[in-house]
Parts: sequence; structure tokens; C-alpha cells
Amino acid sequence: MSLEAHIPALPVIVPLLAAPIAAYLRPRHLAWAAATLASIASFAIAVLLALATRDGSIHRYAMGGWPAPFGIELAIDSLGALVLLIITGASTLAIIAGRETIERDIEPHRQPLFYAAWLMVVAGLAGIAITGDAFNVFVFMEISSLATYVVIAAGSDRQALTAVFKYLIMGTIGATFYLIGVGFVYMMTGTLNFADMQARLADIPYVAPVHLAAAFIIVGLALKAAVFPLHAWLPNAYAHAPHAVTAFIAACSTKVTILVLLRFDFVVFMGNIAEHATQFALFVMPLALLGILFGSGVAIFETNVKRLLGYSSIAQLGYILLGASFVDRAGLLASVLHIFNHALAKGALFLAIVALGHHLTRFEIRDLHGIGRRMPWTLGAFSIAALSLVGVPGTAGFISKWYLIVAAFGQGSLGLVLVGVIVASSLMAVVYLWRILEPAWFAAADPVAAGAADDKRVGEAPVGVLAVVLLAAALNVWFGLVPAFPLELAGHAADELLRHVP
Amino acid sequence: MYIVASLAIVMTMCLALTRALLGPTVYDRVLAVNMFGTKTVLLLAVVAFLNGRTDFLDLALAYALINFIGVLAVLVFFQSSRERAAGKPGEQR
Amino acid sequence: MNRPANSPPTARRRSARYWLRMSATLLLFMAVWLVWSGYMKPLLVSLGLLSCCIVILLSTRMGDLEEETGWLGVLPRLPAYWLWLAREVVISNFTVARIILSPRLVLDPVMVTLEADAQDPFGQAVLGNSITLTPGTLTVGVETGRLRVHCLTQAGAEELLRGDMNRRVAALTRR
Amino acid sequence: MAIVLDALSWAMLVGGALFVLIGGIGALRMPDFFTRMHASSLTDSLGPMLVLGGLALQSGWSLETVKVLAILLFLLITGPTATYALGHAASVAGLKGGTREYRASDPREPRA
Amino acid sequence: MIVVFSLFLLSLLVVTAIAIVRSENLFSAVMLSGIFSLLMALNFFILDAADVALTEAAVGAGVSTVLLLGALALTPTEERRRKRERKVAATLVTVTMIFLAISYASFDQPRIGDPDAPVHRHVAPWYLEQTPELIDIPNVVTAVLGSFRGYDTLGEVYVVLTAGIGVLFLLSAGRPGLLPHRREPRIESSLKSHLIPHVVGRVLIPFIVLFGLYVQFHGEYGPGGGFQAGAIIAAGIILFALLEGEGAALKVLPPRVLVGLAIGGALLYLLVGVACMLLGGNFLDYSVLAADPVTGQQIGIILIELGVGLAVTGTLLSIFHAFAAREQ
Amino acid sequence: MSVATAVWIPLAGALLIALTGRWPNVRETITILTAITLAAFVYSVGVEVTAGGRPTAMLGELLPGVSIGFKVEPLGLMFGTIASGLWIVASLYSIGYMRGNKEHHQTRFYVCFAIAIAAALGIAFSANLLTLFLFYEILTISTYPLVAHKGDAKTIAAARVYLGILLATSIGLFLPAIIWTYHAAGTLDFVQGGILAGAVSGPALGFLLALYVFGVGKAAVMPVHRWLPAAMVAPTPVSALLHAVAVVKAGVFTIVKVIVYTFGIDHLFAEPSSAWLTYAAAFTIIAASIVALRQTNLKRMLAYSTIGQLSYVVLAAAILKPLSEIGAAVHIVAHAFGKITLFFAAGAIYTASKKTELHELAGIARRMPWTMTAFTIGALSMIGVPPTAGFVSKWYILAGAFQSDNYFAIFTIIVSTVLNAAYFLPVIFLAWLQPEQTPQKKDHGEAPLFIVVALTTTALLTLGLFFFNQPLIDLEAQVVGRGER
Amino acid sequence: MEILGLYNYWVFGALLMIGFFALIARQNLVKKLLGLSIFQSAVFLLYISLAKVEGGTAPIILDPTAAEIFSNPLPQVLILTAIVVGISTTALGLAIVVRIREAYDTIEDDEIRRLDRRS
Repeated sequence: MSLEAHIPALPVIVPLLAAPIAAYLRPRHLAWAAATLASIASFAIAVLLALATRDGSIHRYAMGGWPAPFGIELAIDSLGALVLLIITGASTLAIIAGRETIERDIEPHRQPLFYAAWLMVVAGLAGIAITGDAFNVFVFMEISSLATYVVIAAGSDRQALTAVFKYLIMGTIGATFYLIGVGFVYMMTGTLNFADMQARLADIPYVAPVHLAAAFIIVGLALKAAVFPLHAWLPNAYAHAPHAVTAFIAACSTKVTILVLLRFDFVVFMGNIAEHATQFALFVMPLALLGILFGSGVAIFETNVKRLLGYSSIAQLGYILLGASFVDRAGLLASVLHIFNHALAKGALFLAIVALGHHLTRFEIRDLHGIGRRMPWTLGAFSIAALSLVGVPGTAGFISKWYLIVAAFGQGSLGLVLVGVIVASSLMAVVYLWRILEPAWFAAADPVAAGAADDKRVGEAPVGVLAVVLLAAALNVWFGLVPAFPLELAGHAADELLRHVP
Repeated sequence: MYIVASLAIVMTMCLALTRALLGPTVYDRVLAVNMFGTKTVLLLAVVAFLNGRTDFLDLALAYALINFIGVLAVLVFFQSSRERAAGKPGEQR
Repeated sequence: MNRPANSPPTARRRSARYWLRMSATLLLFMAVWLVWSGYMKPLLVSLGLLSCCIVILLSTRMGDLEEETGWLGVLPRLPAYWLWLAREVVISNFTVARIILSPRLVLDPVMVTLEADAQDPFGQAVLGNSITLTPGTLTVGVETGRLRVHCLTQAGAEELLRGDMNRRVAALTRR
Repeated sequence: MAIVLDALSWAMLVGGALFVLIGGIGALRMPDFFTRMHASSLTDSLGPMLVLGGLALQSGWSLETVKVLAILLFLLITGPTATYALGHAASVAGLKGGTREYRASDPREPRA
Repeated sequence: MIVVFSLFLLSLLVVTAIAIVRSENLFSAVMLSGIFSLLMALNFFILDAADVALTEAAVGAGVSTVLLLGALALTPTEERRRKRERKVAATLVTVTMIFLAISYASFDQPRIGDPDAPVHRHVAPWYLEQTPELIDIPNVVTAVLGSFRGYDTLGEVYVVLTAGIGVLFLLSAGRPGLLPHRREPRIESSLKSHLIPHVVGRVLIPFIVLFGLYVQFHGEYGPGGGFQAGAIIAAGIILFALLEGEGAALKVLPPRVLVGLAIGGALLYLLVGVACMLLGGNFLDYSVLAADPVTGQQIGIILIELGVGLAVTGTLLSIFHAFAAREQ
Repeated sequence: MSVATAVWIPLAGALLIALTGRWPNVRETITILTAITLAAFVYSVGVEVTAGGRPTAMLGELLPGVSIGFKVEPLGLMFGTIASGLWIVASLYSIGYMRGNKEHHQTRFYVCFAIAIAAALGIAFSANLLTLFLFYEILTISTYPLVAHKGDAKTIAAARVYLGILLATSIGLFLPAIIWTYHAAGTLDFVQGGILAGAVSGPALGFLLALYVFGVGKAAVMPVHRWLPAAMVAPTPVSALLHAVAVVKAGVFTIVKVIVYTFGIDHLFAEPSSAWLTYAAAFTIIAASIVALRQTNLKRMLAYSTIGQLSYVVLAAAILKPLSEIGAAVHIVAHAFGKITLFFAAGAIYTASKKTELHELAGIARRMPWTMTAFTIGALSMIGVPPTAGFVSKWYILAGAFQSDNYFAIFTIIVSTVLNAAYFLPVIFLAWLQPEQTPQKKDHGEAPLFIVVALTTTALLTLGLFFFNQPLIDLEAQVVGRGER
Repeated sequence: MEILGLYNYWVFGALLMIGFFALIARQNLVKKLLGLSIFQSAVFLLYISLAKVEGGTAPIILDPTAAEIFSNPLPQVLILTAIVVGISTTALGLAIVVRIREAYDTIEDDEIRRLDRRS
């Protein structure tokens, strides 16, 4: 077999191979280099896969050569490829941009371990995105979770520890709930393969266990994805993790869980449980709406920039779920597209924070006062990403918001209310981002703010970091003007998900 | 007959558990845990015979070897916490 | 797994006694392996040999084969002692069982100090454990050849102090 | 012969179970920690000996027998050691119960 | 009759769990969780899951107690309980409701042991039928674990490795070295002064390790395999550390070796998979490792089990040392 | 050359200005040259459009069926011409003003100004609503630094109101309206006669119209007018940009364009639910005039005057008759010329004498006759007195109103004309006839030459439009698809 | 007997909820981790119960020709993995608890929260 046939397996194998090596490499710069190379390689593979799935095809790979319900099967559709692209891309950008701050914040002898854990996160998330087996999802979910706890705990203040403990508890509950749900489905079908489950669930006389399974899976995954009201772990975890880690995690980790949620709901349950579509819509839609309003509302009053962006993520997850809750093509398209575009925007925002982190040690809003005079390019990139988050035309965020509102109009008279909520939340986004941007550009540096470094030393971030940040911002504009690529993938993803809904 | 033996062992486990719950000192609890461990070994052996799968005696063997480590760990734990409490670590050699 | 640089200094030149002990241990381990395994397939037997070598290696690094722990030499004399011990155990078991089952618990716990006849640690350990193994008496401390023993009844203490077990253990572990 | 062995093994099993149970009862009934330890040593000595011995007889002369005996051996070695560890810790911690120090010149029972 | 046992043991499990939650002394709770683990293993055994029972035994009785105690040595052992009745009551209500939901759904679920349950009709029979033919080892669990679902097991090894890396990373904060090392001579607790445990323990250690290796290499024939073996061997060496002091154990197996074992084991597993790819099969398709597919499968399983064993031993020991080294 | 060049020229200019920021003379030369180049280009396009051509340029498909693209039609050409033409004048004026007042951050000023012009041309030439919206937002964001130019706390607060209202209305109302349109009609292209006929009707149509009218905050229909007075903190050239060249013009232009090309005037006319727009516009006109009457600050008074004047355009559009649509278009031009003259004059007064309050203007005409002459012409145009441009547009609006028997509109126009006169005439009176107050803040004469040239030019344009309006009328008649008068 | 066949499910539910209760209602971090491991153990029990076949035995086929009934190997494999995951999580959690104790000098959740609020 040529190497080409093995490409579906590679996004996991490459980081898994590099991770232990990175842990053992000395000096630490080598570890960084190994991690970066592995990340770039994974990204290249992800690009290949994304290109391959542009025609809506599904690429399957039988692990160990065993056929599907007996062995574990990888199944990469456009949704998986899209998410894979986000994971590897975010990892690559964040690890390149984050090098200096990591070098500064983590003791040298611990850095190889840190990079190893980082690669484990990549491997775990990638593994979830490409697998076609329900239990395999759990295994890779745990790899990514454990590794995520580690990299978040690398944060320099002690609150990182409490945040990560909370995340550990919540994350494990979520994963265990998922496992229970899978157990119930397995109990009723005898299989673990998504496609096989769907086929076999159809002729089951008893439904109560399947309902219970659906409940456990949805709640468990919602917990891991920080869907309102199960979001409690997210803001602090984002706020206290090292900046580079936040940039990486915020871009992809919850998205991957959403992917599993969509897969399970649409592929396995929708076609089989009568009225599951309605239940899903009735259950998810209010939560999504509340999450949108809650996240944006809290963000308005938050004073820590990173935590503020964390709350904003909760709101943005609401958009993603809202689209999915319509259970139609337009909604799913918007949802998948927003997975991509929100990753772009949030990733760019946090990458800019990495760059700002070269001179700031704290991220209260008043620590950012006047930073625009000293780091105009960085803050410029931050501003563009912020516009993308709001959904200003010309940026990526606009595209997905557009589709979301179009989809909402398709919901009949309810649509107007939905549009109202989306619009209100966008305006709230303007407000909370404005609270950061205005003083950052115009205010004089706050002399009381302990985080601000003295004037003489403060300049732009190193060129390499700046280049990454600007690239991320440019991507936001690029995909805002030329959205064909993600649109195509999202379209196929929506079709693929809906294929299973009667 | 295996049944009788295993029932007796299970009863003893109950009694040990009761002791573990009642305490009153931590030493009583450790004692109960230790008892519980050895009873587990016996029960595993008996059930292995009961089920006719004597190749599973490995399990009992594993327990017999490992259960002991837990109790020794407790001992080390007591000792080190005593040393800490005494404020003079390492004095008590 | 093993690097010469990290080996203890004694690893450089080993005495003849070491090799003797090592071969004896290896044989013992191999026997144990075969008994456990029960498979005579060449693959498994060779893996067994490999395992035994690994264990020997670890033992060497832990220093097991350097000191005179002496338990190998005791093996031949052991069965006789065990038989005697088993008898003691049965007797004392019945005694204690009677106490437990008596409606009124007639207890008179005492603590005694016993001077061990056996001089080496191994002998003292065997003595201590034998005492503990017979219900009614319980070793709770060993220091410089003196055993602190907790007895359920005065009678048990008397019995212990009579020194039967003490002598037998000393004889067992004498070189 | 086989019947005798069989009967013997059953008897041992039941007897062992009985001793284990008595030990358990003792561990619950006894008034303080040390006396409870004595009771529990009942379940660590004759109980396993009889039960495992019975099993060994049951299995005839095979590898299982050896394994059962190995288990018994390990139990008999580790059991008292664990008990010792615990008893030592308790006595260092100053746990006494109703225990008194033995005096050789106890008038009630003169030494032989 | 076995059902009665089962009921009994299961009920004990619930009692123990409640006791753990109610106990205010953390040490007692840890002791009770030891009992919990024993009961769990017994239940697994009665439910025909010998491999799982052995794992639970190796983990629950040995490793996890030691780890918990290691952590307790660094934290207070008394829980300070305050009156928070509202929260407790609210939680109780939630918990009861979920329990009722689970119980309600259980009436639609197949009875335990029902041979016609879907789980026993679909994928599992294929494993039971095909294993003797395709892989030809007696233990179907090992066959599924090592080959049919070898990818999951690869993930499992990496989970362990991740945890190991994580613990090393967390506990090496503020001190140099891969494993935190201290000035010599080190002050530490050991059982050197306790003659009886010392002597007995030293005699037992080689047997424990030997038994671990036995479990490692007999995974194809009986309950056991790399993970259980790794846990047992690690337990044996932890015993040495308890007896002789942690520093002595580090001299026997230095930190670099331990981390090397962990990493080497994981890489061994992965590289077997990659080798299969290079030899023309799919990832982890061991059939291509030898001319005869069945032999290839067996070779593959032995190799990957070895990888698992190495990784688990190395990781668990690294974790143990990391805790032991973290003095207050 | 593609019409997209109209956007690229000012953008390239912005880049060059940014690069040459260190040498003010080069920088300003580039500004002027770019403005002239742009005007020439727009003229060349204009020739084509007047001849009936519709030059088109598509940049690429953003969403299925919706591209980023340009298509020039008469209405857009008119707006583009105003923006590009007035940019030359405004640039000249800016150079005088910025140098005269020694403003800081001048490079940023010119760069943002050029980007704003680019955005204005983008709006003018956009082929569909999405492109329009894209440039609309760019215009909002690029003018924000101009408004906040001064950088002190008060300015920033005001600028926050400016940006907040414009962004909020555009995202909150305008965007949903666009998406609704897209959802209903499946396209967003500007098509003669509208695209919503048969897609949306009944009360929903009125609601959609409301979304558009209030969503386009730049049109300053009450109550979304608050940003305009707030933005008075900006330097005068910026005010000129806001009030005359680009921003508010973009607003009313968008409304006219949406009414004509998206709703279609006939479709809208047939729907009673759109009638409210007349009343809203009328209310804004009257209310703004009354507020203007009470102002004591010259620029604030002009700002409220603008609000009123904008609503003329909205009102004209709302009358939904071809004549009134022509009137709307012409009024955009007329108001642009008149109001820019007024602001230039206000700026000139400030530059020369630092006076900002109305009562300080007593007798100022004697010191600054050129300026005040221009001011007077502008004011008369605002009132609608011949021979100024304002008369022409009002004439067409009234004609449209008579055509549709919309007496309410007629009444509104008459009343508001009286009110306009009521607040402009006293100022003229004060400036020309009252004696100067003593003591003076500063002894001064006319403002710098650049400024005087600029305001004289615009005043002449205001007069000129009265006499030479036929080409414009003919051009705009194409908008409603008729040649009639 | 039919009902007794469901007893495992109920015990699963009970254990799950006991663990969950400890996770939510207990403030001590070590206690939370103990709760977590009970919580996970419940799931192990669920899966292993699924695997049981009446009259069956552990799926180790010593003699392929004998017609024996074997229990289902698949859930056992899954749970082997899950146990490993569980102990890994616990180890990592304990490491975090140790660090928290060093940083805050307490392992009670509410006290930690109070300390965080103060800073």
C-alpha cells in the first residue's frame, strides 16, 4: 500500500510519535522544534484531507485491517476534516507564537514535558475528530483532556491550579456520562461503530434506555463543551492557562466535543428515536439562546480580558448549537461554518494576547490602557479579530453570522425572535469588545496598573510572533472575503449529517 | 460445599466491613481492610473452584502478593506523619 | 534497562558465593515459573528464562544477593518446623475460638518482652511471624533481639515464655 | 481412597469456613483493638490453611494444587507481617486498651 | 446460587460507597476505598471478567492506595465539614431523580445474563468464533484488546503516559531535574528499622516481580497482560521503596530509566503499528509481521503487550517517585 | 479600466500617504493628486453612465448568489461624483485647517480620510446590498478615528456614541434586514423596479422598511440621529466629510437606493404599510428644525440642520413618485454643496477667530466678507431660496408630492422652510448688520488661503447647480426609468 | 428472578449517584477525587454486567472444540481501558491537589474560593 492510503491515520500517528520524543529531548529548544514540526506536519496532512473531502466523500480507514463493526474504523468526512484543520492549524500558530512566553513562564527543565503534553492534546483532539467508533472517541477524549489539564495547569498563577481542578472534575463527569450513554446504546445494539449503531438502533422495541442514553450523551458532551448552563469550568480555565495554551484550546477543544455531539445526535439518534429531532430542538435551542445571552451579558461586566473572552466563547458556542438546533441544512451549515469562523476569530484574539503577553503580566482591562500606542500592529490584529467576532462584514465572522440569520429566518415566525437574540448578542459583543479596544487605543497607560511594564521597554512583540498574529488576523479577513473553501466543507458536512435524518 | 465456604467467607467480609465502619480508631479500620483483603483472596480461590476455572487462581495469587503492600504503605504513612508531627524528621531511625 | 554506570560498586567483582547463590536463585525462580505457567511451549519457557534473568538482575541491583539473608539455606529444614508450627496453630486456634464464642469474653491481655534466641534478623523475623501466626500471641515490636509480644491471656504469655518456639526457630535458622 | 480424600477436603473446607467466620465474629465482638487483632489472626492462620488445603485436596495432584499451596504460603507469610506492622504502629501510637504489662512474679499463676 | 453472592457483594459495594462519602477522616475514606476496590474486583470476577478483576486488583489494592496515601502525606487528613444543608439537600434531590430515571429505564433493559441480549448477538460472537482461527490464542479478551481494538489500547497507553508526563510536570514545579531529586543524604521514611516487614518484604519482592512478568507473558493464555503486569511490577518496586527508602529505589531504577521505560514502551507500541504500515498492512495490522498471518498476529500482540507493560511500569513508578519526592 | 479602480485609487492613496507620513508636503501633495485622479476617473465613468452604460465589475462570489461587485448607475454615479469631487475641495480645506490649527496625528487623519472616501465610492458603486453593507461598515470604522481625533476623554466619549449608534443600528437592524431580504428574494442585487415585489408584502413590508430606515443610522432619521451632534467634537474638515462628502450622504443614498432598487417604488406605493415613513421623516424634519432653533453653538446648529435636511431626502423618497425620487437625488447634491459651504465657513471662523458660539458672530462679516458671503449662500440654499441649489431640489420634491396628492408632505415642507429661515436668517443678520462685540478674543482677518478658496468654490457650486441642473436631472431620470420631467 | 436480573443496573445507578453526590456536595478536594473514582467504578460495573452471559464463563477459550458458553469479551476490553483512564485521572488529580495544598495551604474548596476572592 502506498503512503497515500494511510493518510487518514496519520493525523493521529504523527503527534503520537512526536510526543514521547519531545518529552525526552534535551535541550528544550529541540523539544519545541519537534513539537512544532509535528504540528506543521499534522497541519499539512489535515490540509490534504480537507482537500480530499471537498467533494463530500468520506475517507475510511480500518485500523488493524479489521472490518468496521469488529475493528475500529476511522471515517473522515468534511466535518471531521474541517475540525482537524482547525485543531492542527491552531496548534501550529499557537506553538510558534507562544514560544517566547512559554520560555519565560515555565522552568526550562519542565518545558519538554509541556511540549509533549501539548502534542498529546493535538493527538487526542485529532483522534476524536477522525474516528468512527463511539468508544474510541472516549479514549482520545481522555488523552486530550488529561493533556489539556496539564497544559492549563502550566499557568503561572495559583488560580490556574484551582481552575484546572474544577475542569478535571467537570471534564471527567462529562466523559463518564458520555461513556454511560455509549454503554446504554451498546447495550441495546451490541455495536460501537457509529454507522452500525444507526443501522441497528432502528429495530429496537424498547426506547427508555435509548432515551436515557441520549440524555447522558448530550449532557456529558455539553458539559465538556461548556454549553450553558454547564459552562462553569471554562472562563477560569481560559483565564489562567498560559496564553499560548488559551489560544490553542479556545480555538478548538470545545469544537471537537460539539462535533461528537452533532455526530451522535444526527447520525445515531435522529434517524431512530421518534421525535428526537423535536426534542433536540426543544432542548438545545433554549439552552443555546440562554447561553448566547448569558455569555455576552456576563462578558460585558467582566474586567479580566481573558475571562471576558472565555464568556464570549460560551455565547459563541450558543450560536453553533442554535444553528444545529434548527435541524435543517441551512442551520447546520451555519453551525459548522461558525465552528470554523469562531475558531479563526477567537484564535486570532488569543494569539494577539500571546503577543501582548510579552509585556503584560496581567490582563485586567486597565492593564491594557494605552497599549495601542506601543504595540499598534498587535492591537490592530486584535481589533480585526474582534470585528470578526462581532461579525462585521469583510471578516470571517460575518459569513457565519449571515448564514445563521438566514437559517433563523427559515424558522418562520419564531425566526424573528431568534434573529433578535442573535442581533442583541452581536451588539453586546460590540460593547464588551469596545470596552477593551477603546482604552487600549486611546487611553493613557494606567500608572496604577501593576501589569503594565514601564514605558521604555515596551515595544512591539518579536517579529516572529507578530507575523503569526498578523497572519491570523489576515486569515479572518481572507475567509471573510473568499469563504468558498469552508463553505464547501460545511455544506458537505451539513448534507452528511442530514443524510441520516428521515 | 464450596457454597458453604464462600458464604461463610462473605459473611466474614460483612463483619469486617462492619468493623471498618464502626472504627473506632483508624487502626481498627486498617485491620478490617487487611482482613477484608485476605478474605478476598480466599473467596477468589473458592469461587475459582466453584466455577471450575482453576486457571484463575492467578488472581488470588496476585492479591495475596499485593494486598500486603497496601498495609505496609499505611505503616510508612503513619510513621512519616508521626515524624512530621514530632517536627524532627528522620530522628526516629 | 540496566546501565553499568549506575550499578552499585560491588557489581564489578563478584565472589564465587555470589554466583552460587545466583544460580540457586535462578533455579528456584525457574521452578516457580514453570509451576505457575504450566505451559511447556518453547516460546513461553524462553520468555520465562528471560523473566527470571530480569528478576535476578533486579535482585542484584537491589542488593539481595550481596547480603547473607540466608533463607535459601533454611529451605531443607523448613517442612519439619512447619509441621510443628501447624500443630501449634491448630491448638491455639481452638483456644482462641473458644474464647470468642464464650458468652462472657474472658480476656486478660498482657504485654511481654521476649529475648530471642536466634541472633540474625532472619531468625528473629521468623520467630516474630510464628508468634503472630499462632492466635493469642501477637508480635508488636522487634528491637535489638527483644520481641514485644501482646498476649490475649495470661496463660498464652506463660506458654510463650516457656520458650519452645524460640528454641525451635533458633535451631531452624542456625547455620 | 478418593472418597476419603473427598470427604476430608469437604470437612476441611467447612471447618476452615467456620474458623474464618469465628474470626470475623471475634473481630466484631472483642472490646479493643489488640484483642480484635487476635481474633483476626484466626482468619489469617487456620482459616486459610483449612480452606486452601481443602481446595488443594480437591484438585488432586496437579499444577493447581501447587498454585493453591503457593497462595497459602504467601498468605501465611504476608498475613502476620501485615499484622505486625499494624500492631507496631498502634503500640507506638500508644494504643493500650485493657492491656497490662506482664509481671513474671504474678502470684495467681506461678511459673513452672 | 451465584446470583445470591452477586446480590450480596453488590449491596456491600453500595454500603461501602456510602461510608466513603460519609467518612470525615480522609484516611478512613482511603482505607474504605481499598475495600471498595476489593469488592469491585470480586464482582468483576463473579461476572466472568477475570482480566478486569486482575486489573482492578493490581490497581486498586496496590497502586491507587499507595498514590492516595502519598498524596495524603502532603495534605491534611481531616475533612473540615461545614453546614451547607441547602446545597446538600439540592444535590440529594438531583441525585435521587437521576437514580430514579436510571431505575425506570432499567425495566426496558435486557436482564443481566440474558443470552439473547443484543450485546451477545452482534459483534461479540464474531470475536469468539474468529479468535481461534485468526489469532489462535486462548484469551479472547487479549485478542480483542491487542488486535481487533488495538487502536484503543494504543490510546490507553498514551493516556497513562499523558498522566505520567502530567504528574511529573506538575510536581517538578520549582525544582530542577526530570524527576525531582533531593540533596543527599536524604531524609525519608522507610521501614529499614522494622525488622519483620523488612525481611519478609525483601524475600517477597523478587516473587512479586516474577509474578508480574508471568502475568505479562501469559496474557494470551489467561487473565493478564501488559497493564496488569506493569502495575504488579511497579507495586513490587514500590514495596522496595517502602522498605529501603525511596532513594534506594531510585538507585536501582534511576529516573531517566523510568521515564525511558515509559516513553520506550509507548513508542514500541506505536512503532509496531508503523512497521505494519511499512510492511504493507494497515496501521496495527500485525498479520504482515510474519509470513503466516496468525503468527504475525501473535508476534504483534506479544510486542505490543510488552510495550504496554514497559510503559505502565515506567509511568507508575515515575508517578510514585514524583509524589514521594514532593516534601512539604 | 474596471470600476473597482474607483475604490482602489483612494486605498492606494491611503497607503502612499501612510508611507510618506514623515514628509508633510509630499503627503499632502499625494492627497490632492489622489483626489484629482479619483475625480478624473469618476468623470470618465460618468461619461459612460450618462450615455446609458452600466459599467460593472465583479470581484468574486462571497455567498451563493451574492458577489462583492460594482455596478454604476445614475444615483450611484451622482453620489460618487459628489464624494470624489468634494474630496478635492475638502483636501485643500483640510490642509489649511490642519496646518492652521497645528493638529496632531495628521498622517492618520489623511489616511483615514482616504479610506473613508474609498468606502464612500464603494457604497456609491456597489452592485448589491451586501457590497453596500460591507463598505458602509468600513466607512463607519474608518471615520471613527477621525471623529475621535482630538483624543481627550470628552471626544472619546462622543466618538463612542458615534460608533456605538452607527455600528449598533447597522448590525442590529440593517444586517438582519439585508438577510431577511436575501432569505425572501434569494438575491441582493440592485434591480430596476426592486426585488421584493411578490416576496414580502403586508405589514412585514412596513417592518422591513423600518429595519432599513432605522438600520441605516447614517441617514439620521430620529431617533437614531444622536450620533450626529455627538460627532461635532471632530475637527471641521471631518464635519464636512460627515455632513457633506460621505457619511450622511451615504446614509440617505442607501435609503433612496434601497427604496428604488430593492423595494421598488411601485411595489412600496401599493402597500399602505409603508406610509409611516412619510410621518417619521416629517417628524424628524420639524423636530430637528425646532431643536436647531434653540442651539447656541454654530456647529451644533448646523448638525441639527443636517438632520432635518436629510429627512427631506427620506421624505422625498417616501413620497414614492418618480419626480420626488429625482428630487431626492438632487437634494442630496444640493445639500452636499450647501452644507459643505456652511461647515467650511464655520471652520474658517474657528481657524481665524476661535469663535464657536452664535452670539460671538456679531459683525464678523466685516472681518471675513468672503467667508460670510459663502455662508449666506449656503444658508439660503438650506432654506430653499432661489437662485440656490436647494430651491431646485425642493421644487422637484413638491412636484412629486402634488403628483401623489400627499398634502401632508407639502405642508411639512412649507412649515419646515419657515423654520429653516427662522434659524438661519438671524445668524446672517447678526453677522452682517450687528456691531462687533468687544473685547475680541483675537484680532483676525480672513482664514488661510486654502480655506477661502475651498469655501468659495463650494459656494459657487451651490449657485451653479441652480443654473445648470439639466444634466443632473436627465441623469437621475434614468433612475426611475423615465425621461419625463 | 426477572427483577433480580436488573439489580446490577440499580446498583450501578446507586453507585453513580453516590459518587456524583460526593463530587458536588463535598468540599474537600481529595474527597471529590474519591467520589470521582466511585463514579467511574459505577460505569465499570455497568459494562461488566452487560458482558455476563448466564451459565457462561470468562472468554478464555482453552479448548476450541468444547461447546462452552462464554461471556462477552468486548465490554471487558473497554473497561480495561476505562480503568486505566480512571487511575490516570486520579493520579493527575492528586498531583493537582498536592500543588493546590502548597499554594493555598488548604484543600477545602470553599476556603480556596474565599482566598481567591480576596486576592
